[in-house]
Amino acid sequence: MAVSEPTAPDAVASAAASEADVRLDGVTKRFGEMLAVDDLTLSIQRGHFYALLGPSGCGKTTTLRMIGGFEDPTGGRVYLGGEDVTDRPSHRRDVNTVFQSYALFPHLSVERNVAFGLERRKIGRAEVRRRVGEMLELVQLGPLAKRKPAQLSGGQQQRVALARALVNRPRALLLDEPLGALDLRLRRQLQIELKRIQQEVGITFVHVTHDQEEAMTMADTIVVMNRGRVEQAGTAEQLYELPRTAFVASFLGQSNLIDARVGAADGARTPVETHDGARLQVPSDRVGALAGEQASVGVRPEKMSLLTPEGIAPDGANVLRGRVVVASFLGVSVQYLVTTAGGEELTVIAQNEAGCAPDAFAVGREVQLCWDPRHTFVVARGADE
Amino acid sequence: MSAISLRWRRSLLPWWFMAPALIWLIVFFAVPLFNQLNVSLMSGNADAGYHSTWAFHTYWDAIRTYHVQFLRSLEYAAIATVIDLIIAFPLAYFLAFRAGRWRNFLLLLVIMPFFVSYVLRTVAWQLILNDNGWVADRLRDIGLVSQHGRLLATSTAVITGIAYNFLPFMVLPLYVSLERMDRRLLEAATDLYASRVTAFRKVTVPLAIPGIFAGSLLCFIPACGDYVNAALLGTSRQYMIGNVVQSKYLDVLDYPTAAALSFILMLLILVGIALYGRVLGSRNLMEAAA
Amino acid sequence: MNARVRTWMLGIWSTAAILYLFIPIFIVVLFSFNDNRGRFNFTWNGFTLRHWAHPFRDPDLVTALRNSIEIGLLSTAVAVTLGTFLAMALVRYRFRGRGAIDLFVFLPMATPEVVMGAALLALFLVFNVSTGFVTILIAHVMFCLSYVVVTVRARLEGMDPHIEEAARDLGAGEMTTFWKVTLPMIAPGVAAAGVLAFALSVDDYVITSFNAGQTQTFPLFIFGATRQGVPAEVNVLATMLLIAVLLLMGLNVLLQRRLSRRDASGGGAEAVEEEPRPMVVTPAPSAAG
Amino acid sequence: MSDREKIESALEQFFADERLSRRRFLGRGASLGLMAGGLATAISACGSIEGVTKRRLGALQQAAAGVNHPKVPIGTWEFSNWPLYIDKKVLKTFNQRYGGTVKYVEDINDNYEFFGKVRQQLQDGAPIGRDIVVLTDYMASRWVSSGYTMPIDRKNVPNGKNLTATLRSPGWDPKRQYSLPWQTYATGLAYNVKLTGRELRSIREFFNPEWKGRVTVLSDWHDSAGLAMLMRGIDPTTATVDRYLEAIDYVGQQNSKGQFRRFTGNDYTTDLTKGNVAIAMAYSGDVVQLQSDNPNLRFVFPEEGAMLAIDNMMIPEKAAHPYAAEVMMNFVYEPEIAARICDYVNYISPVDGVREILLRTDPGVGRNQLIFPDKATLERCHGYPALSSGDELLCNQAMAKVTGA
Repeated sequence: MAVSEPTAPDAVASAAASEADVRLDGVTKRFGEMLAVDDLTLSIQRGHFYALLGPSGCGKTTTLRMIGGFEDPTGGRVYLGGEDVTDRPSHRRDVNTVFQSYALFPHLSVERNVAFGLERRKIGRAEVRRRVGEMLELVQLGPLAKRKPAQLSGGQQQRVALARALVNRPRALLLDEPLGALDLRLRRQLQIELKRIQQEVGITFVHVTHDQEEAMTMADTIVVMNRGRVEQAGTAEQLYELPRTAFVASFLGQSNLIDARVGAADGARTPVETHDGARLQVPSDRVGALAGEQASVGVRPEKMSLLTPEGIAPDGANVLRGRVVVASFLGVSVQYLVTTAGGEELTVIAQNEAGCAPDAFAVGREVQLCWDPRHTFVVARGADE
Repeated sequence: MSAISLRWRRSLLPWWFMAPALIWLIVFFAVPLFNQLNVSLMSGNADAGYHSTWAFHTYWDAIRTYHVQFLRSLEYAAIATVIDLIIAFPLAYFLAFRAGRWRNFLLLLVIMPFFVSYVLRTVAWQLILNDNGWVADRLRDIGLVSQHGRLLATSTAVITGIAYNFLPFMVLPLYVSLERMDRRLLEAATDLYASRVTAFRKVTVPLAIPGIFAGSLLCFIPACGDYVNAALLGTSRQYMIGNVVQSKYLDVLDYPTAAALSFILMLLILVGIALYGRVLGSRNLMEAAA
Repeated sequence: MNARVRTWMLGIWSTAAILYLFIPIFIVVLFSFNDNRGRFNFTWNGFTLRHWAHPFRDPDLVTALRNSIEIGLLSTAVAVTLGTFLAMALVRYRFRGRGAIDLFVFLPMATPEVVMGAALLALFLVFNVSTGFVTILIAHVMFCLSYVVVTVRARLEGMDPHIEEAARDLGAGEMTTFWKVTLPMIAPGVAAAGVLAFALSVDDYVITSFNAGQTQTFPLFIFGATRQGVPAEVNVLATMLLIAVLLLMGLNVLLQRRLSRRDASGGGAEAVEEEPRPMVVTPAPSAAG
Repeated sequence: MSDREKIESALEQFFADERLSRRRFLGRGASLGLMAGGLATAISACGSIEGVTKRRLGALQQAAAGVNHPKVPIGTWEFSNWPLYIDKKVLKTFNQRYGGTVKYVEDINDNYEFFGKVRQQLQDGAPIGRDIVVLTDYMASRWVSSGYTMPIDRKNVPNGKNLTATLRSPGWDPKRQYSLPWQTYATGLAYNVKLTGRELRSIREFFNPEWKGRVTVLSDWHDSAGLAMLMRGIDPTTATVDRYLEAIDYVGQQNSKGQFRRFTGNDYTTDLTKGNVAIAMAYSGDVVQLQSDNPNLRFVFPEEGAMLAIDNMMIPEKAAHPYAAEVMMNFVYEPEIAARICDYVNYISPVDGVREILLRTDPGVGRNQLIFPDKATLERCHGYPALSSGDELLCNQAMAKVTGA
């Protein structure tokens, strides 16, 4: 894993240091009383696409702004390419930002917006023109070079902002929700385009977003942040299949969480007893420090299947009993809301195999829920939300 | 270079920006004004000189003697401000959204009166409002002025003059705040306006509140201290606190009272601004003002 | 239809408002053509161009006008420079004492002029500064500053702070950012502040009268002349001043238009022209950090 | 009046030891300047008040007796006057005839404001940079009695003999050793005969209920209270402050009855010309001009008498070019020159012989009764009083109360 964990920062961080393009070391930011970023350690590998994902106010934008040099950390250090840049102002850091509002210079043409950074670096005029031209081609804005930003559509503005940043060949490109202002269709399109460009230029991208789908579409590594801390970092797959916290479990996709007590490991499986007495199994390697603790067990809705009360669950499967409250036909799938004996409402998504919601699972029916223990995860209880 | 020193340097940055203007204001405004504060606490008379005696009673006396003029100043300034707001809002709206390429030119026209000295302007008003003039006659015709009534040398004339003098101060900030408003939002608001007046009230006006606030202040504050209009378009029954200060300073040489009156006026204005700001719901006064 | 009527009403109202502003100006201009018989010039006695034949006949009147214009231009330049930087600091930075400075900058507007003028004179006398051109200049900068700050501020606050960050992000230092980005963007606000400051300076009587020494300005001259009856030449000069300002403004507009056209056609010049704001609806900041 | 008692006792104490007091006064003056916002506080102690003035007047006269300003080249020197108060060609003539350059500055807009501007220098005994200033009686007397002016070497002003007889001996400068009149103008009764329907003659008309609300009076009490006193047969030139205060009080009573439309400065002219008022307390020189706009206007020197305001030329203390100033004074007292000035200004010239010249060169002006009132009329004109600065202030205060400021 390329991203260090809050639990064991030093080991991972130092291991990754040689590779890290951007590194934050114990960075904290306070705004008055408010703690925006709390002792954050993070290292970002060269050439990767990172997404900082989290809800509003989780500190992701602040983190980005500290990398960009727009905020001074209250504590901790920021490294770019191994160099400590904590005290270096933004214009002397070789990272560039694409702002949420694009922040294009309204008084300058597209061309001169893009040339702005190069001109600051005293690069020859011809060279500037060449690189600007290339970059405008890359973002497919060549014909609009003479226009003013106000004469462009939102998507075009976004591309200008991107070109303006990329043309400087920064060590890393920081993107602050650059797609937030666009409509859904355009957003999808630009997500793919961004990914394409990133692969083409091979620069490290750090992308801030609150949209999990966007993060999952584009990022190699997603860093989920909450309340100024990193909850978990990893690939989309890792985060989805093995959320480590209740927050990640519920922020990334849907998940069903049930309060339970974790028992003692018994080989590959560890028994878990839910608060209403049902017994479930989880893979022991996922229990970690939670052994013997009160915790929550979770399972993704599409991993569960429904059985009639009489049905026989596969051997070794986890089974819960409940009653169907809602059954919604969604086309590709049927989504059920099932109340368990313990009172939790669990969501189950079943493939639409029958062509309709089966009568056996109609509203009011008693059902069994079963799933493979491999898909069960354990997270600390009651965390957030 | 250590982190601390750099951070220190960066925190000094705004002060570097402000230093020249602040020093100017401190040396040429605050220091002299502080002297005036001292003066306001002196007692004595113009002949024997004034001596610092911490004579706070001057303030009390000034309020007791001149509360009428204080109230009148606030009243006239407030009425003029409201009139200006009513005149200026549509004008600023027009300038911001409908004036097109004429905008800058029209904005200049708004400031134009300042380029004609106030003496000439006020004499012009005396001519326009005079008892036998066209304006007064028409107003008599439609019954707004009684048959033997007059315009000049009345509160109406003074308020008209004040409203006139400070109208540009209302138009400019209103224009600025409207101009930076999102056009589409505003067009939506005007669309709704066609069907429902409340939409205008609930969308456009709230969005223009910073401008309304700034405009009102720029208009109200100097209007409170104005004396020219009352002196030239009014009678002694219209004199405002500015006239009193002027007279205390220049004719009566009663500097402590003049200074005290000024500070009371400033205090009243500041309190007024605070209340007004609260009414308009802006937490930071000056933030909203700009 | 309804919308059309509304636009009409708006236009009519605005025209009326501007006319209201121009009524006295109209009178002043009109009376520059008055064939007045006595020394007083407020009864219309027929049209004449004779006052326009020798508008500069009285050298003292001309000196006064020239002083006013010089002081106006200089104090505007200084006040706009200082005030713009002050406004920048107030808008761009959070620092201790910001609120207090905000209030402090507002105070000169709330102070009766006579107190300000006399207080300033006392200062000059104490330090043995002889009053004259320079002291008028100092006083004018002082009272124009507040107005400049308020006006420029309004413009700055309407500006996306990220734009300056973007400039810095692209390698521009504080100064470059200011010259290349901030200033062009707030130019309309700065220009408005300049015009306002100039107008205030050219029109000031009270504060000037205290700090003028032997220097005479246009308002001082006119005020003193009321004793003898303000001569029609004053109206002529005032009218000329108006025309000059209008011409300058027109020239400026033309220049800007040409610049922006050149820029649009790829000349690469930086047009300091007011731009319509980007038509982007940014959602409520979702990641405030 | 306890205020006055206080002032007087303060002054008594002050002058108990003049030598010591002088020092104390200077020290106090300086610190006052520092504190008191730089205006005219420091008429201070020297002010007043009959007894003191007389004592100082003697000293002043004595000091003036020995004055001797030797002839020197004129050089560049400075003359401060009110705007539009001279035909500028006269200055050219002066420069041509005497050499040197007169820097003629029109920087006096208001007596009080002008004094406020230069008070500190005067009080500190520093030069104010001007060689002649022109101020109205009440301010002029304050300057003279405060020692802010330099005696005029009358040997250099032989034309001074042309000063008209009635102006030769004001109370505050009985021998015209410190001042010479520049122009004079009378305050009297102006009315619009079309509105009054009849000719008026008396000061009483200002207070006649028939014209209620259609009268303006001057906010300067020297004029308004002065006329009120004349109406009652009191000579305003020699009247005591108490009489003035009574008269101001009377004006106030009339005002509260609504008799006056408003108190005015110079701006009564619009109201009068436009017919907003029937009667105005007005300056003679103005009405000459206003009549050409509105032929119905009349100005009379009321039968009870009129006030005569005098603008005086004076040489400020420490002036650098007193000789040049005296040459100028002599120059403008030449009837030919005075006639040119009078022809331009249309005020009442203080110089004898002007009328004769103007009858020849500009008969319209020469025959004008308002510019050249006959001898009987002039005798009805009364100068401003020579009150102490303290008394002046008391009256200012009382008048401010009446006018509502």
